[in-house]
Amino acid sequence: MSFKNYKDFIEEGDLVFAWISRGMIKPIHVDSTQCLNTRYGTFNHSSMVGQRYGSQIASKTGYGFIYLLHPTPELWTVSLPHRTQIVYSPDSSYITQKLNILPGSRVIEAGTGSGSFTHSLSRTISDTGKLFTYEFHEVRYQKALEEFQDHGLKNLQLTHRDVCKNGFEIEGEVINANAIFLDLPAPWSAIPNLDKVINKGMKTTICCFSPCIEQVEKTIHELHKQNWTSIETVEINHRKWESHKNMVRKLDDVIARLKDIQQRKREGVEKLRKARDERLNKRPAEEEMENDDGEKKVKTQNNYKKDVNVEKSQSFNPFGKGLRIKQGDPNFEWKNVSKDESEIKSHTSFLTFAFKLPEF
Amino acid sequence: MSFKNYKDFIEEGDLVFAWISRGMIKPIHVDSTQCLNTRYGTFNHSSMVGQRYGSQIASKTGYGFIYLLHPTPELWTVSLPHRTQIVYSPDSSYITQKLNILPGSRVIEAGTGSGSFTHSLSRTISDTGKLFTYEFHEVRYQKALEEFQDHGLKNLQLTHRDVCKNGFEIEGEVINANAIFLDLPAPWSAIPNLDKVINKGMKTTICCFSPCIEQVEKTIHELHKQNWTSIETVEINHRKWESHKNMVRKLDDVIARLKDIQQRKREGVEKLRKARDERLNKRPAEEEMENDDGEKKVKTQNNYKKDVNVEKSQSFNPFGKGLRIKQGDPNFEWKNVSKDESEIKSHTSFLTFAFKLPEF
Amino acid sequence: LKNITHIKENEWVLVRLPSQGSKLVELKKDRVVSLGKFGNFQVNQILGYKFGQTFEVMDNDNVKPVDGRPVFDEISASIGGGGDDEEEEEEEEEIEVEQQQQQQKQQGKQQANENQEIANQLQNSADQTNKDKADIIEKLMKFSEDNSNLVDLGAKVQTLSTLEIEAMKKQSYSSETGRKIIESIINQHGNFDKKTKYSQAKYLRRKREKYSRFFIIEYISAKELLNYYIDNKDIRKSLDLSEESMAYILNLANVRPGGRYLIMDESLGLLTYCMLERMNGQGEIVVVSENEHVNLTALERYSNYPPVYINKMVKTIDFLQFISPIDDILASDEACAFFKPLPKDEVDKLSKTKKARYVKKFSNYSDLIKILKTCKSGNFDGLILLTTLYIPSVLESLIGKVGGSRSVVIYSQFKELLVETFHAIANQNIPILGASVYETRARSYQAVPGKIHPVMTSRGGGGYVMWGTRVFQLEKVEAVGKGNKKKKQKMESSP
Amino acid sequence: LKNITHIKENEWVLVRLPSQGSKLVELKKDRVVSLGKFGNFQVNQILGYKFGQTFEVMDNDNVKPVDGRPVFDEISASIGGGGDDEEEEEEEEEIEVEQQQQQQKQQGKQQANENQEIANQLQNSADQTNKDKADIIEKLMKFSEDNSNLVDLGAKVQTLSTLEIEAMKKQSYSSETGRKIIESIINQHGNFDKKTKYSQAKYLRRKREKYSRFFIIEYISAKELLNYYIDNKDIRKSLDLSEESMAYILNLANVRPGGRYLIMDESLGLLTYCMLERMNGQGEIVVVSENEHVNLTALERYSNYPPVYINKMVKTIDFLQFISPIDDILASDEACAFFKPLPKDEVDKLSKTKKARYVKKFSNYSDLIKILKTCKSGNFDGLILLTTLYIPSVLESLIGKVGGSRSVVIYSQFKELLVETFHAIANQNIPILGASVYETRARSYQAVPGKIHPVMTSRGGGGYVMWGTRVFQLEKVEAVGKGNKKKKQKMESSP
Repeated sequence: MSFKNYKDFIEEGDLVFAWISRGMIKPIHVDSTQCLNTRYGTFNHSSMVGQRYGSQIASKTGYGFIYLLHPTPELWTVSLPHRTQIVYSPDSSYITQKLNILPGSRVIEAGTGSGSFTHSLSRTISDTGKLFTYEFHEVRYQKALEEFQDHGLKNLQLTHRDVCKNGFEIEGEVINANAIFLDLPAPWSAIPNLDKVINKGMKTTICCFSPCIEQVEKTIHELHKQNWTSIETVEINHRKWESHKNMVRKLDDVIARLKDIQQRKREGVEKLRKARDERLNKRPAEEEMENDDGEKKVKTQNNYKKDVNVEKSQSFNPFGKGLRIKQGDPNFEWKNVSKDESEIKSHTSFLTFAFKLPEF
Repeated sequence: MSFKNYKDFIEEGDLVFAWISRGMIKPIHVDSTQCLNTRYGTFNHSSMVGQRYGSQIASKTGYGFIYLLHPTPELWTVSLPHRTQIVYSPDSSYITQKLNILPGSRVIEAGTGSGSFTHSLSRTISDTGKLFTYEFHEVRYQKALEEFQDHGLKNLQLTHRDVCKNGFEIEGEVINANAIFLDLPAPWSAIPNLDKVINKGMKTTICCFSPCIEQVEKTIHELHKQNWTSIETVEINHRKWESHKNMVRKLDDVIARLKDIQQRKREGVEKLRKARDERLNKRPAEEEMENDDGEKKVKTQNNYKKDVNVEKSQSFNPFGKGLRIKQGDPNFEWKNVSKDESEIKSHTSFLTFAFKLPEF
Repeated sequence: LKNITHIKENEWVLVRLPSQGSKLVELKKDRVVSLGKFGNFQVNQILGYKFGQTFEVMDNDNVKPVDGRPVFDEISASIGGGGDDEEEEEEEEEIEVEQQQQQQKQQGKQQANENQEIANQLQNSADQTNKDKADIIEKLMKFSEDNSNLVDLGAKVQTLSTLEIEAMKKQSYSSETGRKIIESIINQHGNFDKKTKYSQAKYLRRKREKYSRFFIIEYISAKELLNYYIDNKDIRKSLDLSEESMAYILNLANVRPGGRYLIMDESLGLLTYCMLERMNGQGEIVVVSENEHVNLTALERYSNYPPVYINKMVKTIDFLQFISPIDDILASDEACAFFKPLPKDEVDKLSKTKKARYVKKFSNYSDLIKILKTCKSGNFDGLILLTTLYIPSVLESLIGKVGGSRSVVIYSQFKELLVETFHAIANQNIPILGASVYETRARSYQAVPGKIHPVMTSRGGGGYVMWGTRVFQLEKVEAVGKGNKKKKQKMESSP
Repeated sequence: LKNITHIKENEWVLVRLPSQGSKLVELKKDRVVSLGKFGNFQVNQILGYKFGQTFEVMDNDNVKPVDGRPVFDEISASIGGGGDDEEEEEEEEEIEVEQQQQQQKQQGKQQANENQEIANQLQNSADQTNKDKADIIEKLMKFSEDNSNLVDLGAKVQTLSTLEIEAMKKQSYSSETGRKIIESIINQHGNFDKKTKYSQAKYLRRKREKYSRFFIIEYISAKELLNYYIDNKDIRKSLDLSEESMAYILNLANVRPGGRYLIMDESLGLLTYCMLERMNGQGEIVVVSENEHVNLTALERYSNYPPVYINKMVKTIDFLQFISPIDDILASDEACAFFKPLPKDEVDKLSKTKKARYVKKFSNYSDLIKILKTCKSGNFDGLILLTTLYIPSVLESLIGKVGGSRSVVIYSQFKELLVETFHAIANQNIPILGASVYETRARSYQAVPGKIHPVMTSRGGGGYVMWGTRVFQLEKVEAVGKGNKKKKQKMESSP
């Protein structure tokens, strides 16, 4: 199926990831009777059939565009609605590496959660490996069951089970796991059940995924009690950066602009003075009055300011103040900069790793 | 004294920070009979007198240079030998801000430790404030006592005391603290002693500084028990970046270089062929032999390589391979980049903040 | 400087709300202040209490001061207290709630509109029967004891109970409304997540925070104002400056009473306010700006410092004035261009109105001359740049006015611009020693014993700080011969 | 692919030492391997055991396999076990030790030399009396029950006891040496930090790690080799690439069996090795390089993959070959320039030597043609760049060979270079969608219950990863008119 090998052209029934915008990817099954509605317009599924994966297509009206992407576990993780229990790629990739999960690995995952890590593990262990994944939450189990079938993940077995109470054994299966991932509220209560299902002929590795430090503490105690060694705890700090351009605003231009403003003001003041002198010559008494009258004075100032405003449009404007400038506008100088997200995922979970030596 | 106000010229007896190199600042007392020995040469103290603070001076031989800096709490922290208990500026500045420590503040600090934070606090609370600092470790207490006198920190009172056992009260003093900083192994055992020395007429703030999460847990419990509110725990993540230049090595040059190598090789091969043809014409039998003789063949190849090596010096070398290029050498193109330290301080302590409301 | 222990009229204060939000309010006597859904209060009733006081909103805009620690906090602490016995409980719930919240946040206005629509429907339709209520309860019941049957309905449940609460609010506006609402929530959700005690407590805390009618009055210190701006205003306007970066800047720049600082402040005056607090009325701040008028809105509007105090401590000047010879400025500046100081006897001869006018002009004129002289003489005790201008060009212009061995502290939203500045310092031989770039970020933890972890999401950004020292380089270094030139280059490149 | 459960001769293995260091060793039969101060072992005695086995060094280079978990770990765990009862103990000690260590590290060679000098003095002077020992003990006693009297003597104490230990080592080299040394340390320091149980344990663990004579044999997986290089080699040679960045790259690039990947690998082949493990013998990797010969030292030397296997999976090609038309290459390439394929009957006529020569040349020739055809046909399943070349220029040249919707993953030591790449993608219309820059760092904790905290210092660097997707942009987009052009620009700028 579509997750397993890349194909080049989209066919009816394929799972396609519609890339609508940054951070918005929508998985769809191509069904020529359907259409996809997005804020960028409507796209007929029929227009997707025969397209290359990776193609940009136009909406029915021709005004909006989306890209048609091939499913991968990583895009799947990004596209997941913010359901519970998503293990994101920075964590899942590191866990895979540290547990030395490779094609042929036999892996235990509990719980399945959103199934995001399941997809990634299924890819990495490949046809020669096997993944045993357990979920005790009925609804999540059903949802995952559907999804895995739908996505053609065949190298795994999903079990509806509370592994803390009922262990990992599966009738008619020798699990023989060499890598274990526990994403459970109380991993310490599942750890004692592992001895019956791990491969005792080789080094077995484990990772427990817990958000709170107190869980880590209990987990370490239990791992040690159960003879796991080389216990290590880490957390993954992850940041995402977007690239931007920042306008270079040099002092020379600042000073030129200030001079320009001065000049304009001086001209404005000259005008005012002339006007005043004219008035003074005509009505000296009124002028005196005006000085005692706060309100009138303000009015004069306002008039003056208005003059300046009128002239603003022709003034020296080196940085495009008040105009809408597009980042990177070639009329200005720019520096490349980067910016992290306005809201960052500052914590996912602590990862506690250990291994068990082969039997002597 | 020197820590308190900036002065412009160095005088006999002044405390001067000799900036020897990045990360190496040596505090010295100017004494014209002395000299300072560094890896950049020897500097007579007498040559420092009368210099402006901030001056670069040359060594006796004129080959090495140092800068003469004015003491500040921040430079003092940087210059401290890696003694125990240094609260570095990223932490101390944040604590000062969160505790709202300002000129006039009355502050408790326990323990004094290396005295690095003490310097910073003394500066911020200024002459109108007062700092009560406690150290239970005899040697550290003596050292700090000397240092504070030496540095002219007069707005503080250092006490040799185990505040957990014996509290904070000082005879003849109304402490009336409105900000408290506890850097103790067991802050929870000192917290109950605070009620007697805080200012009950205003909001009082506290920060407990503990490296381990379990200490944080106990501290939170005790703070809550003692009626402190708005408990918050944070840690300060700090990174330092140095600027570098990275050479721009474009593909065009790569290809031109490969072509150049090809060209030279072809010429080399041509030469070899000519040589072979000559030999073939003269000694066809020997040639056959040579082909069966691995060692001779290798020798030929070596000779050939030698030729190439000889020519290397004249070859097209767009990136200065094999040469010692200084970062920023104007013969090459560079991009500005930054790099963090090779070893980073990944943790100092957790900071737990809370406040106590004024009495009703 | 001033008494900041008690609540006084005509000052701006910060009102901390149960939602963990806050509001800036000016305490005009005899007025009534509205806190939106949390009710109103009469200003006169809170005057004279100490800052940090908690009040409860009663009927008719009356308030009652509350003893002890703030009520919002009590709840959070009660969760903390129970943390230890909850070993067996499920963690998942918590994460679900947090993620739902995140999602809701992202959906933003869209959902708010939907909620409003539903609320309108409910209010408009008179034939709203009890059948709807039954539906709600039934849905809530699905959150039964075993959360392995838990359906992802969180958002819906919240929406529905919100409607009910709105209805309750309409029913009675007694001083006990908040408390009643919360009790009602507890009763109604009695069966909800029996096993997930922690989630329950957390959920209730949120509800309680939302519907309780308590508030706290805080003094608007620079720190509080900074945080208010970060939480409530467009942070791009204060250059994305975080509290931790601000704190770091203030210490690195050695800000203290009596210091004379040259700064650029594009944080709406937040930097200047923080510095003023640390200077306690001694010393001065010269703010250079690209515009004729520096925008120090935050300071001027909310700090409660009287204008005369600010004018004494803070001098503003534009770059043209800063770089021009004094005479040029006096000849061209608006305030002085048409002003000539008169001998005393001539001043005495002026009419009353003309004299007043003269005195004012003279005051402006001498202020300007004072600022200009201050700038020209230089020897500032520190340079702090918080600007969007191209930093190397600014540095070149200002560094000469900084005293020897004083700190140079430069903030930027972007590390790249500070790296650029570093190279400019090296290439253009700007006399700044040891300039490095620092990033400092506070990471918050959920401080609930038994449930301690770093918070799941937090604000990005916060900026970068470059710190160096103004020095005087030896001129003769250049001319010591080949061997030394090498050394000299090494030294040049090391800062 | 291969049996990696048991230790076999002629393979490279990783020897993990009690010092937490490690060593790469080739297991040549009948040889003796030296582990420096930890002793020697005979290769034959460890063959056939499972990977992960702990051995203890006995007399005469003999080893004894040890049952159960590694001895080093037992110690760390024992500390953990006692963690809960230590509520009242002092934390300071620990920090002191850590900071002293740091200091020692920084003082580096200097101190090492000093120590050596002291050691020499001690060894050379025959009249070394017991008075010195008494001095030592007296100094140690200063670390008495109450650490409020603790003098900052840590480094000195360590120095002195090291000398004693050296002496003990000289005395006996029995299999029990390590154990005896440690016991002796315990006895001697019996009075040392009575109250600081934790520090004591930590100190002893260090000593025990240092003097115990155990080791573990591990299979050199790509992961282990990467970490070995990070810990022991000049990380600049592998572009500062951390384990977490590598892991992230492998997943983002969707590396799996059967995939065809186009890469640049300037990590000495560490990337290629990691990829080969994930591909399990299916698929291919084309490595493009700026040089005629790609440096894959780490892979070729230590991976235990036979050359024939590597050659089957990994094709190398230089940029000139990559961009030139096939005929040009065949005409110019060293391997083919003078080679013309012959009809079969002509080949048969060749003499034995000439025929062998012909067959070899033909094999090179057809290999090259195969690689060239592979490259020309393109449609690779992923592009991974780990290069110091200017990335935009490389991208422009390679992107056309990447299949639609495949991942493009670019690593750089410097974020600035990836930001530059982003802008090049936008400006030069390189067909890559949604390129963002990511930083991922693993932060280690001291995993000792009761004493949990992030480690105080850790390695900086580790690099940045850019991830995007190769797409096909609509050509006609440009020509839809003004209103649409605006939209189009928006879309262009959004990736």
